[in-house]
Amino acid sequence: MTDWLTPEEWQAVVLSLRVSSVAVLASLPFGVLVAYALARWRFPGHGLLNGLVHLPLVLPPVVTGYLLLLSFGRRGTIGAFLDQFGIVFAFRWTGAALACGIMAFPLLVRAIRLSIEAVDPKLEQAAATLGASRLWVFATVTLPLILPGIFAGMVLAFAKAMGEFGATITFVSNIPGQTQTLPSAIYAFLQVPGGESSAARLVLVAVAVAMAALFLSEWLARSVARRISGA
Amino acid sequence: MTDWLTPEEWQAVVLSLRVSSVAVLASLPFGVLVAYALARWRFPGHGLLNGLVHLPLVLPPVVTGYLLLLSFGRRGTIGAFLDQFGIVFAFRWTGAALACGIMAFPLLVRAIRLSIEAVDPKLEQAAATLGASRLWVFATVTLPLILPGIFAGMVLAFAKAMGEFGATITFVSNIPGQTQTLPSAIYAFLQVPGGESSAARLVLVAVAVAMAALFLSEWLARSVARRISGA
Amino acid sequence: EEVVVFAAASLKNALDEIAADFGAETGNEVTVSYAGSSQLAKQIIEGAPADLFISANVQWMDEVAKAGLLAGDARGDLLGNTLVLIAHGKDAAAVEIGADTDLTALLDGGKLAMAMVDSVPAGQYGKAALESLGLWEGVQAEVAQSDNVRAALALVSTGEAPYGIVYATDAAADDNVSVVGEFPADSYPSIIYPAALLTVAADAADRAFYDALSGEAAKASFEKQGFTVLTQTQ
Amino acid sequence: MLKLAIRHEFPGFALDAGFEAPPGVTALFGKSGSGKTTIVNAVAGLMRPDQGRIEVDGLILSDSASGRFLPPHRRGVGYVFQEGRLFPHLTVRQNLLYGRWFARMKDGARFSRIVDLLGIGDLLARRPGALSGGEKQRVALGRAILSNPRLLLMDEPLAALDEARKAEILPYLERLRDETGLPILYVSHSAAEVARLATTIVLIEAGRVLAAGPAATILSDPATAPVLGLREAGAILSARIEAQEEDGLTRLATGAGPVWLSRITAAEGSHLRLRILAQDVMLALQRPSGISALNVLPVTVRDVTPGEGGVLVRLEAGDEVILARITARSTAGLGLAPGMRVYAVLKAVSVAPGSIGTGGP
Amino acid sequence: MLKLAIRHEFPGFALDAGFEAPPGVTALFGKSGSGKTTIVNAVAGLMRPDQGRIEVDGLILSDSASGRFLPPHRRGVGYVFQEGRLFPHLTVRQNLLYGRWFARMKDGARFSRIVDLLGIGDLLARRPGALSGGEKQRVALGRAILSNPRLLLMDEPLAALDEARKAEILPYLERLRDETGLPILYVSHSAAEVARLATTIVLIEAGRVLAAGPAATILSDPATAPVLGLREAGAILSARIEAQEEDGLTRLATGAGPVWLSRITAAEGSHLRLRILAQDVMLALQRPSGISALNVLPVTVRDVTPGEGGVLVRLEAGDEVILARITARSTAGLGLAPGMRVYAVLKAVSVAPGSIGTGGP
Ligand SMILES: Nc1ncnc2c1ncn2[C@@H]1O[C@H](COP(=O)(O)OP(=O)(O)OP(=O)(O)O)[C@@H](O)[C@H]1O
Ligand SMILES: Nc1ncnc2c1ncn2[C@@H]1O[C@H](COP(=O)(O)OP(=O)(O)OP(=O)(O)O)[C@@H](O)[C@H]1O
Ligand SMILES: [Mg+2]
Ligand SMILES: [Mg+2]
Repeated sequence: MTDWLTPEEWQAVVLSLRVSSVAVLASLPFGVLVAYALARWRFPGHGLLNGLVHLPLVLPPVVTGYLLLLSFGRRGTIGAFLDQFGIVFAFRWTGAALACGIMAFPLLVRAIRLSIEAVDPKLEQAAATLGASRLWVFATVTLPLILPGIFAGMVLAFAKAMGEFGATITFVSNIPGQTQTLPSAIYAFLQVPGGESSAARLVLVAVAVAMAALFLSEWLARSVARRISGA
Repeated sequence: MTDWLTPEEWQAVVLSLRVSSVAVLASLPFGVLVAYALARWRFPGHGLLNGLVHLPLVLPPVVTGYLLLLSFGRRGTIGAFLDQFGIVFAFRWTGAALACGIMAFPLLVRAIRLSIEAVDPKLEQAAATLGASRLWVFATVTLPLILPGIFAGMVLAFAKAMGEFGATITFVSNIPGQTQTLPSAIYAFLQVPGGESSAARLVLVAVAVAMAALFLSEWLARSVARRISGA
Repeated sequence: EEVVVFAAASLKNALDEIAADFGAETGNEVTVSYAGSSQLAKQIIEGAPADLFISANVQWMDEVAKAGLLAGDARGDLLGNTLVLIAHGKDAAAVEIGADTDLTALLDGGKLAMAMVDSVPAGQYGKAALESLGLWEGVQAEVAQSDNVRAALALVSTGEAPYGIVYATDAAADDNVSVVGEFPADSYPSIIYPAALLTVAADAADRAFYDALSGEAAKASFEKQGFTVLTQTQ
Repeated sequence: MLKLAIRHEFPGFALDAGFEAPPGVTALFGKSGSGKTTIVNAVAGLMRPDQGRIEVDGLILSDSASGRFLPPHRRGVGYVFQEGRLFPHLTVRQNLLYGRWFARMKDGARFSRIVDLLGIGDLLARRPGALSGGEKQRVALGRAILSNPRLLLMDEPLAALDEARKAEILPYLERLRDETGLPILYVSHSAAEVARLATTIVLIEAGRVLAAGPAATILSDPATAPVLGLREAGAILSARIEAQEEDGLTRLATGAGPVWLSRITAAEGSHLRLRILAQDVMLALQRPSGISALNVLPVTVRDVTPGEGGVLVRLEAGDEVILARITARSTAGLGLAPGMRVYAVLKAVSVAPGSIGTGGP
Repeated sequence: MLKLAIRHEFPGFALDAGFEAPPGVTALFGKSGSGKTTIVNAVAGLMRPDQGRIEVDGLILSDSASGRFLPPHRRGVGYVFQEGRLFPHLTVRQNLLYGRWFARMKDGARFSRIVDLLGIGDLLARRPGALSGGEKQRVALGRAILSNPRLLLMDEPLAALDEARKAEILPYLERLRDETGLPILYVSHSAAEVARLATTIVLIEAGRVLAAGPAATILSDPATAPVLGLREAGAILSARIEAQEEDGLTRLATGAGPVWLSRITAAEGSHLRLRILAQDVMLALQRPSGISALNVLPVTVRDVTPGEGGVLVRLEAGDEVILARITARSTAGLGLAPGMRVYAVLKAVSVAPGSIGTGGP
């Protein structure tokens, strides 16, 4: 394997894995919160929040990347603010993770939201009568029941993050070892005549990683579902 | 509005709408079928099908586009075959729809699949005891119950299709009036000095269209959900 | 008659103008599909219905030629471009570009924005220039590579990167950047936009447009965007 | 005629049951967790038993030997589930009519009759989500009946209903049984319901058939009485209404002699099944007088079976058998022994409407 | 002490109910769809009534006037739902212990006692999905009881259970009522269950309270008898076990004189509530002899209430009241009139275990 990929490509693989995992894990709590809010609460900004969440899906990735640059870049309003606390996204792998996280967010939220909507509120009521506060009800009833949806959302988001390219490269560009993810490396190969076979190699790696994640999530979801169905 | 957009841009808007709608509507039956198969059937190729469905998510869009070009292009194996029957995707708006449909397919399938998994098989059994065959059970029980999930999948897919760019431009190029969708037009503007404001205008149009679709789907899903909850 | 042109995306402003003029003059309709040169070349090879191809570099035109898709006689180097060093801000101090320019000190911990140095033409040219000046080794680690030259420009324009290397054509139009130096013409291979008629081009209108590209009106349009118009096409 | 012989293993529970159910109502009676629902599911085709064969009127529904397994939708069973299972997206009316789309024969007139009977006329336009427990159960009942099945499966269909509603529905089920000849497999915990409706009773315990046979036999058998519950032990008499008398009583002719009961709303001449609970029967050595009980039947003691909770005395009354449950002290006090001639005393109000069924055994 | 007065409108159904429930079991009794579950939901806080006030032992649970509404998890109610609502992802054991996490006091010893009582020891490691109907209901019952609530709400908790299991659980509920003083709101369609458990009975009809009061009063009131079902009309006697006699009988001292019943498993000296169903009581002008019935009580006729299905005769027996239901013909035949001295005859086996409750009213 190490022979098959150059050290730089190998670096890109590792970085992509890191970026995608961090993107998914870091956005998960927000994803669950937003999904819960959208599924269960009615509040004035409901439609707006919903629209915002879907935005990265509609916008061409370049535009999302550019908007990220404007807001989270060093000179961007949010970026400058976070800079004070030593949080920097620009040209860091963290920025790649941010871009991937945002691009994957609609997928994460929608999967979780669908699962939440499928949970019978009567079970949550039953938990409440047994003394569980809203938070406890969520932790002990809702959350375990939506695990399959969470896994589904995570794998969608992970796959999306593994493939995300436009927003990432626009936001944090492509610095080998720091922000060069698999898709940028693949893109680079496709830009030169005869680069197809090298690109194909990297594509295979990306696909293999994503499929492994997919099978893991299917397996987890199925084992949870089996438990719930009571067999 | 017609003043605000040039005729060519206006064309791109209309084309994008057409491409996205066709992509969503044409892929819907397949989406439902595949989602049902993945949710309810156990068969040898289950994992493979599942992986295949997720592929467009993992692959950088350019790669998907290139693969489409290789297979559905005029010289591609499938393309050449379909050409005999007068079905041509290459460099037509239908090709853009194909690309968008494929890119959006994982989102469509996952949303529908999650909904199907949430349907209580006991209700389907009840329908069977009343004489409904599998197909009838699906049409009269499963399908109405998963409508919210179908709407969710459709809006995700539509939003994705409205924003899809990499695969489309790689597969069918960016020919005004034929294959130039909104995102491709936005891309072209961003490639030259001074194109930003035009790009921004088009981005707003894309966002507005997608948001309208989003609100429509939310409204539909909610009215279905309200009916089901029995109030 | 319809003329379908596949052109590198960076030509949009100039070509749109030329196409409109041509259409008004001859009544023929010119449709231009703008995308990356690599995408367009691959599409042509896969049978795209393009009559003309204008590439942003020679390599991809060569690929099309190799596939035997050029109408034998009509290929020429249409345009040239130059590489410049840009800096964030309207009135950045000029930089003398030569073998002893201390880029690292200039960057002061910031990044040098370029297009992808191994695959995207503007990046390839930039890397060649830096190499021939002996600056590449020192600055290599500080280079932020974008997928296209416009994205590199955006990094400098937003101030994310203090300096960048882009085409003169791109630098000219952006108010937030200033051109602080030009790379010596001999430090990088000449930047060439070749144009060619393709085999599928059948009708007279296609050739007429091909010819018009090297006409006076076109020349003005190209130069307005900062391109150098090269020796005439045959 | 339903013939069934199946085996199935769940982890921790083994079912091994076989019985034949002649036309009429076959009641499955047994403790919670004894396997009743599992049997019904097997008949409906919702569960494929590991082994065995199920046959209805010669049609093989499932046979592990030949591998035949008719899918549920081709079995034509109407199933009233233990837990409702109404379609949440359809209105009550649509739920009720669901089976009609697929029914072998449509029968429009019945719809409004059944809706009236079940008292769900006001609910037709509503969706099931917010119905009360009993309302749901009534809709489920209607849905199954309206699907025109060839076999009706009812898993505790009346458990959530009040006595008044039950009292309205039971006669309808009896008519269904008698007029249409529809075989019904009926699960219930209520011995009274079972006794009233059942033609055949199958007692299930821990997945096995403990006893099966005609209702009259099982109910009056001192051996099976403890399983059904001692309070439900009793005999079934065939009776014919002879006269509706003026002071609110009905005179019946039975094999044991004339019997007066509180008014039964049925035409003179109609045939009934009376269930006389053993605990409602008092024995006397001489014909008592000056008492409120109206029915005093001369009987002969057939046998005396002591057991827990009292002594069951089987009595011959004409050509019928009556069961009496009395205390050991009274048995001794009266010196009861087989062959002795005594009087059975029965209050006219003792026989509950729930214990009077139409049709012969 | 639960005080409740609420109004709520659903489309097509209006609830307007108020009653006070002293400690003990308060039974809500009424037809399907009369609003029982709605009331219980309001007490649990799962439904916010349009108007009204609910108070338990001085704690205001909900008050529309002040806008106060205690959320469900802070009410400390244990709710046995009409439809189970077990957590599908938790094992039976985890379901049972769920409330314990939040309980005010933990009480480890009770767990195994309740598991044994409910017969769910074998199910502890299973998940609820594939449990039988009755098994689910038993787990739900255990879950609510084990949450150590300050108020227990039970919506038809025993509907899916067989008589044998009921007979085991009812005494436990009685002990719960008597030993812990836990107030219980109990919905049931079974008048027998209600009569046995209830301290207070609230009759609901179409969203309104028809009658409410102490169980003994409501049950022996000829006016409310038709609502409860004529067959369930009867009087409640306080009794004390005097002796467990050798031949399987128990001698009880009551205000009406000594009464012998089939063996009651309780210690000598313990206090019981006996429900004597009106239909089980026979009247005689002279003390009968040579009969199997063991209990013959001298009584005085207080009043005679003719109605549908017979005549209700209220009898004074010592300082207690007994109700008898006989036919109009017998009433005339015996010439019954207030003040007349007659004999009430009661079989020892007539009083079912289900009708004997512990603890005096
Ligand atoms: N899929 C399953 N896996 C394991 N055990 C099962 C399964 N299905 C049913 N059982 C067990 O089989 C036994 C019989 O279940 P069944 O539902 O037939 O009982 P039942 O007689 O209908 O009881 P009830 O009167 O309580 O409804 C129960 O103990 C139940 O827990
Ligand atoms: N959300 C609602 N919307 C409309 N009607 C409702 C709603 N909830 C309950 N109802 C109606 O209110 C009435 C009372 O319902 P409730 O569940 O309290 O009845 P119940 O007395 O518990 O009946 P059962 O014995 O059948 O369970 C029913 O007719 C029911 O259909
Ligand atoms: Mg069952
Ligand atoms: Mg209810």
